[in-house]
Amino acid sequence: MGYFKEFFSGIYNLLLGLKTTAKYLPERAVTLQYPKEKWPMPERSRGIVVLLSDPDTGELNCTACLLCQKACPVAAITITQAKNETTNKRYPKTFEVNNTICCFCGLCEEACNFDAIKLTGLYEFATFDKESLIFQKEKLQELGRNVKYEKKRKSVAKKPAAKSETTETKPQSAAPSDPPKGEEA
Amino acid sequence: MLELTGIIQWVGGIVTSISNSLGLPQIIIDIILILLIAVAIFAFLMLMALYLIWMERKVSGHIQDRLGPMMTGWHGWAQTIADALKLLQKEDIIVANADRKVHYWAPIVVFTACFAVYAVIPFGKGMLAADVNIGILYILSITTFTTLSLLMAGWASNNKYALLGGMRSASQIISYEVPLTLSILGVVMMAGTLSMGKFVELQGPYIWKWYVWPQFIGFCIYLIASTAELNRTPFDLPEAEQELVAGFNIEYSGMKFAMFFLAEFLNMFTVGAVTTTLFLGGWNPPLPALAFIPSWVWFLGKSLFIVFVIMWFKWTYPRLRVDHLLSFAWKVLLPISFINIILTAIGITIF
Amino acid sequence: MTDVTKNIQLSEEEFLLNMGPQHPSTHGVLRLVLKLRGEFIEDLTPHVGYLHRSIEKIAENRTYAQFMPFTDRIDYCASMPCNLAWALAVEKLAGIEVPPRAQYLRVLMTELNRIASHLIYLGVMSLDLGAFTPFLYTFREREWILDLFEMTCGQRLTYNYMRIGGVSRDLPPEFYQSCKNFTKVFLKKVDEYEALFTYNPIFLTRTKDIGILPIAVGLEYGASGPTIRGSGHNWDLRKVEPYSSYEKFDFNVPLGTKGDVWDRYMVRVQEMRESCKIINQALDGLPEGEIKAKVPGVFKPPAGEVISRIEAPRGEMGYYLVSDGSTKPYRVKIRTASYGNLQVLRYLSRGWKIADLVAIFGSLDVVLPEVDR
Amino acid sequence: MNKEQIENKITQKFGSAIEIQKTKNPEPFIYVSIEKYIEVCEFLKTDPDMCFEYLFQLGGVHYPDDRFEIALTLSSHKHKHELVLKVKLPHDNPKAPTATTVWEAANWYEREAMELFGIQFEGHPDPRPLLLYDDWNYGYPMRKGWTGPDFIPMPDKTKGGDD
Repeated sequence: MGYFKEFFSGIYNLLLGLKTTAKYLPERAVTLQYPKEKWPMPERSRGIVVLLSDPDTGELNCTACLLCQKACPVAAITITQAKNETTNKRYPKTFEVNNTICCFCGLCEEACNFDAIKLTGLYEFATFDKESLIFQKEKLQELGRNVKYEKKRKSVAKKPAAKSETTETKPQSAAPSDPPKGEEA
Repeated sequence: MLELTGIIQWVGGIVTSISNSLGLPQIIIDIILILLIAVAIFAFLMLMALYLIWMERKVSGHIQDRLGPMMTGWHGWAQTIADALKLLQKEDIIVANADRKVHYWAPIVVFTACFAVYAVIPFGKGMLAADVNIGILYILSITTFTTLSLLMAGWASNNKYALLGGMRSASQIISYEVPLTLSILGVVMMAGTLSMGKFVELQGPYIWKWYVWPQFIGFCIYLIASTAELNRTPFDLPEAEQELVAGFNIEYSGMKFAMFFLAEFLNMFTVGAVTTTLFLGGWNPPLPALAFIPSWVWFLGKSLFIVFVIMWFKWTYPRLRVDHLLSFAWKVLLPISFINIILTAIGITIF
Repeated sequence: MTDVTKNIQLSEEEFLLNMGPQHPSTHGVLRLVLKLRGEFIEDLTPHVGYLHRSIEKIAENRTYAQFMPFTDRIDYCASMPCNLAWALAVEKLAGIEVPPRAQYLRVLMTELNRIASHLIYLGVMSLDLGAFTPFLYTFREREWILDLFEMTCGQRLTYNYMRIGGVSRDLPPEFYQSCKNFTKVFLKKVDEYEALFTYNPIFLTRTKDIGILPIAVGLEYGASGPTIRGSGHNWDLRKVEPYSSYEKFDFNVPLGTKGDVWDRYMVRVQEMRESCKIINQALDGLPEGEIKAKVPGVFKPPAGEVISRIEAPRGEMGYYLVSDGSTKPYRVKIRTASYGNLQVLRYLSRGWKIADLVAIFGSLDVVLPEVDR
Repeated sequence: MNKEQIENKITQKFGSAIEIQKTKNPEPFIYVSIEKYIEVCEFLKTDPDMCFEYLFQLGGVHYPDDRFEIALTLSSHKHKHELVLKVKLPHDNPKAPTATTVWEAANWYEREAMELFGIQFEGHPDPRPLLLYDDWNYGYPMRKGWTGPDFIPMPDKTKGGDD
């Protein structure tokens, strides 16, 4: 009797499998036809690194404080500091991101107190030579020109380390000329 | 009106009249006609194989919630042609210490064998290349050549995976040949003939005269055993991608690999065609009222449905292990097919 | 007529088969040298190290926070537990109290990742057994989880989500609903996988009574996780020594009975259901508050040595961390689950066929970067 | 058994061979002299009160002044306690008896320590290299201060180039 029970349960389960696969046959595909269709990248998506500019003045937010450079675990960022003689403000003379070794961890973005550097959802940067993957300041600024970003809260003294990354951050009028606070020199 | 019989006779008539006017002897005319038929079938089969590969991709894609090839043409219809062109350009690699002659002949044997089967397949009304009176026996013996070629490929490749695959294929195909033949025996007993054309005639014109109803067990056994003969999942042990990488054809590249690949799909269509002829009424429509659809459409539709079912199996089931595979053949399929034969014999005697 | 067979010496000889490093069923780059007699495996030697990236050496040259992205790369199928174990080790060393919300978020993410990892197991196991379709079904559901991760931390594979003292970001507003939907739909999908597998006669013949692992042998070789739970050994670090507030969650530890391939499969399938339960509880009981404890910018933990152990999807994973009081760890020894589980393979596969070896190896769910590190 | 009980029991049994390392972390860290190493291991595994049947990990550590130690993390699934056992190795030629006779799991861990730290495990059944490639002859990479052909030290990025 056991033999027949096994036999028929086997047939039943085989048919169950066929039913499962047949169920999906007429269904719409879940895949995307990649070059034609593209997935909308989420807000927090960590793609290529860009430098953000102030939307009003069009200048870089970066003050060359080197925090991102220190935070980078693979040493992909290289900054040369310089000082503007007239306004007495520091700015990055060169800002180089080596995308061949960048691991897109986002630690630089977290380290930055000035909304200067951000990882964006851009990802299509395949090239045939490694040289063109080392982005200079101008390219990074160009890429970050239209990137929308939420201003981080500037009161670093109140919360020294916690990056209060709440989703509904009120847009604050934080001028980029604010003096750097809470920065370990 | 859409029947191709008229066209075939018309072409045949033209060839005959031209040859007669040239004063060629009868034997030459026959040879020309046979060659023409062979070329026509060959062209059809090549198209069929390309289409089947595309169909497999589409079926698997849709079963797996994706679309399959989409880039080349409408829903990627030209994908297989592109692949074939790529394979044609590839270098033909023969590994060192391989048995070069056997390595060379193996794909040719399998391809020739699967092509030769179509001499006796009735594609439609009046579309049978050679109505030999032992048609089904011919098919059974010709398809066995596959074993030989797989064994040749496995042996000649000088590769351990290929050798294991070849050995597996030999034991597997020889084992499954037995229930396969016995399952056909039921139909043969009912029909009292071995001719493929007769089978079709006997199953017309109503759906309830098809042999699939009295011979349902035989039909199931035939489908299972022929899936095993085809080396397709769940019986694809000679290839067994996860164990033997690609089994017997691991060392084949370029056009030789393509020949194995095409032969696999052609064999699949062969199984569909034979199943249609034996069990599903061949080119007969289910009811005489549906005869306005040409017979070859019915034939192709039924065959492709069987092919689809085999594909459906492939994309649903895991693979058997080699000892289970053989014990399944000898311990399950063989007794059931004997029972089927006995039941058929009793049935024939009573009715 | 003379007997021709008399003059032919029929002899058997073992033959060596080199399986891998590039082989479809070695899950990455593992090389197995098999000693075969026919199709039977007489002996087997695993060769690992093709993915050795010396993460332990890298750790000695990075600060504690900088090492977090590297822990993602230890086990790419389940990065969150690797992150978590590292965070736990450093927090234990420095005595940092993690806020309850962060603890819940960690549990939530780890359990989601456990499901994702088990889905890979299920898919790859089915692929090993020759069924292609379930692989894509499981990856379809895994994509959903990865979308949830991407929504939260921005990456699909290398999450880098945990921080020393908490997590990097809070949940986005749309996460709750999407995750709830996922758990609801996912339970139905698990039934579907089971319809394709659990009592499928072909699957049963391939997995039942194959590769039986006795508990004592498993412990001796250092097997852990579902591999040893499949044998019926009730040992789950989430229950035994709860970390990250696992003691507040209500879940069962599924156990097998015999320890064969099928039991290990069944344990994982049921673990996915249990993880769903935990995820629902974590979502509903998510406490308000901070997501990260206060950690100084230049982080210098005291000198000392700690062990952190967690229950990763593949078993026990942990770090042995030696600190000399500087900003960089002095020595990090990474203990991964696959390391122990792979060592059992030799014991399990002797006497079985090549096809069984594939099934057994698939059931151990070894991820090679975890072994090589 | 809690930390103190384990420590007391081992100290009673082996006396001078045992040295308790006082740390604030809950696990007992115990140093054992190299002569008694295997004996202690066997005791830990077989004693019904200890029952450390599970070797969690075994790893070498290179301390300053070229001092090598191996650290074993043991856990008992029966009594649900754990222990870190450490062995100080001889200075000039780090060498230890193999623990594979006690736990099979030690096999690969010891092979790894052998090739990465240069610690010799005497009597190891299979002392081939495990992780590094076959013709590796650049020394023992996990030792402090090791440099090899492919070793790129982390560049010092704490200062930016000033203009």
